[in-house]
Amino acid sequence: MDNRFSPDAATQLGIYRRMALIKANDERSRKVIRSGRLVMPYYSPRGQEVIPSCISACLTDDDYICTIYRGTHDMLAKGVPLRDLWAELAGRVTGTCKGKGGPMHITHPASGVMVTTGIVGSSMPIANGLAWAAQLKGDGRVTIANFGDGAANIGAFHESLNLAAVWKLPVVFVCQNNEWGEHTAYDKTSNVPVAARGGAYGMPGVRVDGNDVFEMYHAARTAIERARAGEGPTLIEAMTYRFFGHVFGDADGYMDKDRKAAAVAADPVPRFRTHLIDSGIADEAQLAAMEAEIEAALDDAVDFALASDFPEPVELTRDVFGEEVAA
Amino acid sequence: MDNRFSPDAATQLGIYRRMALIKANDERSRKVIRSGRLVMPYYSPRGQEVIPSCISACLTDDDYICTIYRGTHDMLAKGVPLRDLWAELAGRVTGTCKGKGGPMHITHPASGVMVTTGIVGSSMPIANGLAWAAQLKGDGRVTIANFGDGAANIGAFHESLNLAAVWKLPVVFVCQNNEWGEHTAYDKTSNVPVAARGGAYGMPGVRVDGNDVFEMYHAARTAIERARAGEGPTLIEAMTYRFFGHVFGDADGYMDKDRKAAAVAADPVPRFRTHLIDSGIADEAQLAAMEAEIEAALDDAVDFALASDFPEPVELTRDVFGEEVAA
Amino acid sequence: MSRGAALAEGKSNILQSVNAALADALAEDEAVLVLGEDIGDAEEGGVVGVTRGLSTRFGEHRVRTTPISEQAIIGAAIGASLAGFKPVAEIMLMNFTTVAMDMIVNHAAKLRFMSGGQTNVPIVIRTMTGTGFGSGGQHCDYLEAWFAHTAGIKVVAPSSPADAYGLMRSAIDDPDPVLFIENLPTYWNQAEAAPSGYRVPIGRAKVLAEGRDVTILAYARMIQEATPALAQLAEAGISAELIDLRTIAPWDRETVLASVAKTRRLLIVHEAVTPFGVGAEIAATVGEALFGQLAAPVKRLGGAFCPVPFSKPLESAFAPRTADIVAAAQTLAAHL
Amino acid sequence: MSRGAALAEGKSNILQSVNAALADALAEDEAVLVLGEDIGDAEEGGVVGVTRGLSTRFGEHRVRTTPISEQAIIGAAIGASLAGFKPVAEIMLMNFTTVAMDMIVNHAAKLRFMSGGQTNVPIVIRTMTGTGFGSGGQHCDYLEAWFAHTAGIKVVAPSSPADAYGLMRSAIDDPDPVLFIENLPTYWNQAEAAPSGYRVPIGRAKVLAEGRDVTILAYARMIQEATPALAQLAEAGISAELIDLRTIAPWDRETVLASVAKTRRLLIVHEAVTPFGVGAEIAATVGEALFGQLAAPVKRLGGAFCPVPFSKPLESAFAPRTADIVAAAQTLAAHL
Ligand SMILES: Cc1ncc(C[n+]2csc(CCOP(=O)(O)OP(=O)(O)O)c2C)c(N)n1
Ligand SMILES: Cc1ncc(C[n+]2csc(CCOP(=O)(O)OP(=O)(O)O)c2C)c(N)n1
Ligand SMILES: [Mg+2]
Ligand SMILES: [Mg+2]
Repeated sequence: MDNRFSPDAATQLGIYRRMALIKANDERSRKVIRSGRLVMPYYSPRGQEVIPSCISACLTDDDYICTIYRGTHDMLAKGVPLRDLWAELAGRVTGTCKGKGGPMHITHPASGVMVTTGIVGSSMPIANGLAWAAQLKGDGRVTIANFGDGAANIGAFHESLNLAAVWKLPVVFVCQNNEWGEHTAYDKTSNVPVAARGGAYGMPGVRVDGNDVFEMYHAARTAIERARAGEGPTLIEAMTYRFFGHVFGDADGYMDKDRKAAAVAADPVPRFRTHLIDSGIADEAQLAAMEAEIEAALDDAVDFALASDFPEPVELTRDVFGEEVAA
Repeated sequence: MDNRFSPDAATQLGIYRRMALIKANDERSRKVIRSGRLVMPYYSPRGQEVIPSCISACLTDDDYICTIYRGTHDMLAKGVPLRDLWAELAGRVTGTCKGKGGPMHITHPASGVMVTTGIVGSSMPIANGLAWAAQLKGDGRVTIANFGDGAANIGAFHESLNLAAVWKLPVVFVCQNNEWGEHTAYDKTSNVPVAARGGAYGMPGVRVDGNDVFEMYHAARTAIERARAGEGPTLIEAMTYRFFGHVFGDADGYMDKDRKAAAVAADPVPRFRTHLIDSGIADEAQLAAMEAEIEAALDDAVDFALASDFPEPVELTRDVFGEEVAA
Repeated sequence: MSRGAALAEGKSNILQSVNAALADALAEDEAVLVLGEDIGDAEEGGVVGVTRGLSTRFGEHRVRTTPISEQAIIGAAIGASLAGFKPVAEIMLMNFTTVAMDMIVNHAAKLRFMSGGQTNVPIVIRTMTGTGFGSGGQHCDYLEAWFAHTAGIKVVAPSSPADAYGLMRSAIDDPDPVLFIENLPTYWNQAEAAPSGYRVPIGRAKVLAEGRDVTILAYARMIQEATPALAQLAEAGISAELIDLRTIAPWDRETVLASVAKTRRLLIVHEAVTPFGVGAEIAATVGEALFGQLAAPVKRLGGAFCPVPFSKPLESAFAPRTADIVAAAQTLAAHL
Repeated sequence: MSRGAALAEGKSNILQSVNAALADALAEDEAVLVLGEDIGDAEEGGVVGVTRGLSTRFGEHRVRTTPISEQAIIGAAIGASLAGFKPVAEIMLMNFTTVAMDMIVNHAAKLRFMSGGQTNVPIVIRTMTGTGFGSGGQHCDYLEAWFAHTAGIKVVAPSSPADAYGLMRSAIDDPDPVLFIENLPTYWNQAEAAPSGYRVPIGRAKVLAEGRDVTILAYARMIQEATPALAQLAEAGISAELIDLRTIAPWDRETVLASVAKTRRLLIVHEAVTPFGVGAEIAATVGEALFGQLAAPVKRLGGAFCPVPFSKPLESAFAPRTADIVAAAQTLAAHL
């Protein structure tokens, strides 16, 4: 515990800002969908706020992330602007991807969000390539590959971790273990912790409480500094819990009620908020102002998105190739 | 070392018979190809004789194996008849597969050889299915999945070992680590021993000297009895060495000369032969007779194969589906 | 209408029909198995409930939830089938066949031939797909042409509850691998239910409506788009014949050629992108078989040649709609 | 003839031409990378030596041998391309694309579109295939139709050393993923070499021989089978035009339609199995575009509809041969 990285006050505030934004964005998303103003498949990251908030606190804007359909938390933490994000969720031409990608396929290179995939496991092979590029250029960039616990059982995980270890790539594999893969419990699909698999590649594998800011920050920073120093990849298994069903509308009857209630009771966002106040890093008014600012930004983003135009049908023939090609 | 399984004299003779057959078959194969009497892609298993010879000594005829293009040793050890095998290598209608499969795709259910694949890693997922069938039927059959060290880095390996562990399937994963995957050295493609990966699935992973009959027999029997008892899968990494290039005709210039010379000098076949004589299990005359019998059987098999007919062109339309279907 | 009420009236939807076919097959034949992600009742019987009730009724060993490991899923199905079982494996969405193509194409489809007929692979691969739910570029592709281009595997795509039941039973009976494609957005459409034990032969198309002037050949959800076109065309004085292909490989040349020989005009409609799609094979075959007998060139309508877009107006414009079908059929009919 | 002597005479083979194209591209542009199994010089520069010399000359970081992990190979290429590199990834044999289909189809081909044009994937995927060396059911398939059916990826298949060089250079230049298919059995055929820096535009077919009576459209090894057919047909009084398609997607409608408009007869030849193959798309397009103008139905010759058999006589009978091409062209020419 001696060489433990600990976030200073400003960093803690930055982490909380991200967490509050993710939580508010999630609540807003569910509200807007319920209102019928916007239709989209929505995979809530509620309960997983700490993980990307700590990771992004250790990254620069130039660093890359690859994430998955359950990825708005990763995107927001990395800095994807709310207006661009919401316009994409709404399928508008002002969205990050002109509305063509949608919630499962957000790309925003300006903030380092390079790929969002809907295919389980596929963030990892591509993350390696971004990391290889950084290694070749020697530009010190680090790439984060986000994925779920279920993804740790698919072939792409294995091939990617092995290649990264052998090539000593500056990449961090972040398994957000929320105990569920769709309707299936993690322990029904694997006999071991995901972190235990690091050893199968000669790579550090660490399991941390992904809902604890201090544990998570230390693990993230250790892995990111290791990657940046050219010492190779790390596998982090960040333990967390999915507060809702797999996708919006999923009745989640398969999730144990008590376990879920306990997780929700231990909600990391108010918990960290209390810590900030208790430790004197921020006062109630300051945090309330921050949260109000977030709500205002969300109001603005949703309004912007819904007031934006849909893409024209001609977009079907654009961006298929660099030039337009006859079908 | 207390509960070590040790082959008795008869078993040792059975193992040697298999080894001698594999070695003689390999020498015959290269000779026949060189003579121009038979054209086929040939992946020599020379140097890897001990592994399947010990494994098959622990199996019944009912047990299943899945193997790969480099698999004649596995097939012969399991009991594929020489005539059927050679006729298949020669593409004749009398072959195991009427000549349609060829050296990379031998199937011979009567001796339990269920699948031979040319795709790296693909023996494993199918072996699981055979093992699942045995588990469902409760018939006590064990399935062996053979593969190479290079195959331990492909996705199918990961998915298969995990599924087998979670389902506690009666399967044994046998990685024949001959230090090479085509022209690439194993240690250039992985940072860890293959056996170390067992732990990533909660499965025993053992590395043994696959060229030592006693080590190999113990490991094989332990794993097979464990599987048969319903205790689940084992990963065996059997260390061996490929005496030739990847495929017949490959100049093998990339293989370290000294390492190869040392491996050939430690040839497990004459070594075990000497042991049999030294330990009084067999005498020279007895082994010479066995070897002569093998040579005679090979003469017969090659003659039978080359005297057999090729399949008729109509075979292109047969066995595509159960019934003939218009293209 | 509640499920009970619907069944009482002899109605069912595709989801229920697939479920009933699996249940009946599991009940009749101990060799039948079901496996896939989330399919057990602990997992609510599949992400949309197609397999609901099966693991409770037939046990978790015969109806088995898997890790997210599509190669392992298909491999397990293949292996079990080599040992006498008849597994029905689910690959949740058709785009996820991309992580199991080796098992499907190099192994399931080829083992009978490569073994010289010694082993066969009587498996069914169930998969869902289809645009309409806004799930974007990686969740809705129709990839049936890939498999139809592969010797050794059959491909079916029912559009009605009765066909879904009857084709699933035939697929399970079949001694070879069958890819069974379910359209997600039309799972809940109600229609007449199949009687228990009903079989729809693989390889047989169905004439849904007879007509004189133009043949419309479609399958899967495109049947829903094509059906309303018939009345609109009739109003314009065009008598259209509608055929549901149902089996894509091997497809029913006889029925299709007989129809086009009569109408002399063919419109093929599918949701997959047009170039190198199923329509190409049918157009090429019809063009050759009925050379000189057609009144108009064979016309193909398929998905736009792009990944499936997310944005609603784009997604709606991606696949052929009733209006496109009407317009294309009218153009064909204008050739005298 | 030694390699040196051949080059001095301006000759090369396809293997050498691909090697030269890679070397020239690596030398000219630091962004070009090469990766794949066995490709480094420690591994003898590839299983047949296509990449020989490159890692020694350009370093093991730019020319990098990988583990046997095709998903990781294509993923690494995609990721590096998103960060500005132009990787050329080898998937040793085309059948092994089956273990990387997700990366190729769901990602490489779609990222430009799904990102709304923000990112593109300028990678080349090199792969070898082809019957003739007795390697059986899992090593020789021509699967180009799958990729041609996928929006966002281009597909090329050169048949000559100069085209191999020129198409490889264009593929590397191209801002989108290009699947580059090399025919293994004809690697060593010698012909005129391309000048350094030569480009063959993607999407342009090549008329190899002009003729009046029938158009023969082929690519890859089938050009070797078709070429001798020309003289045999000429002897029978038939003037055949031979076109090398070269690019399969997007294919050159203009050149093909112009030729068939002239000859009024089209024979398409490929090694892939016929049903749902590339020939179907071309036949369908030609049938539509030249409706009523053809003297004969478009004829397709492809591989037998079965896995590739091992046994030599079966393997020889699998893919179209010169005699089949001559016979089919004669049948077409008999239609007046
Ligand atoms: C290859 C593949 N198989 C199946 C799916 C369907 N699917 C989508 S999400 C999911 C569960 C993934 O669980 P996990 O990796 O734990 O991520 P989480 O959703 O919990 O964040 C599954 C099976 C898919 N998208 N891709
Ligand atoms: C998926 C796949 N990728 C690549 C190949 C080409 N290939 C054939 S054998 C081989 C090396 C395999 O090495 P290993 O697994 O160690 O087996 P060995 O040949 O040494 O017995 C490779 C790369 C293949 N057959 N399948
Ligand atoms: Mg999860
Ligand atoms: Mg090896």
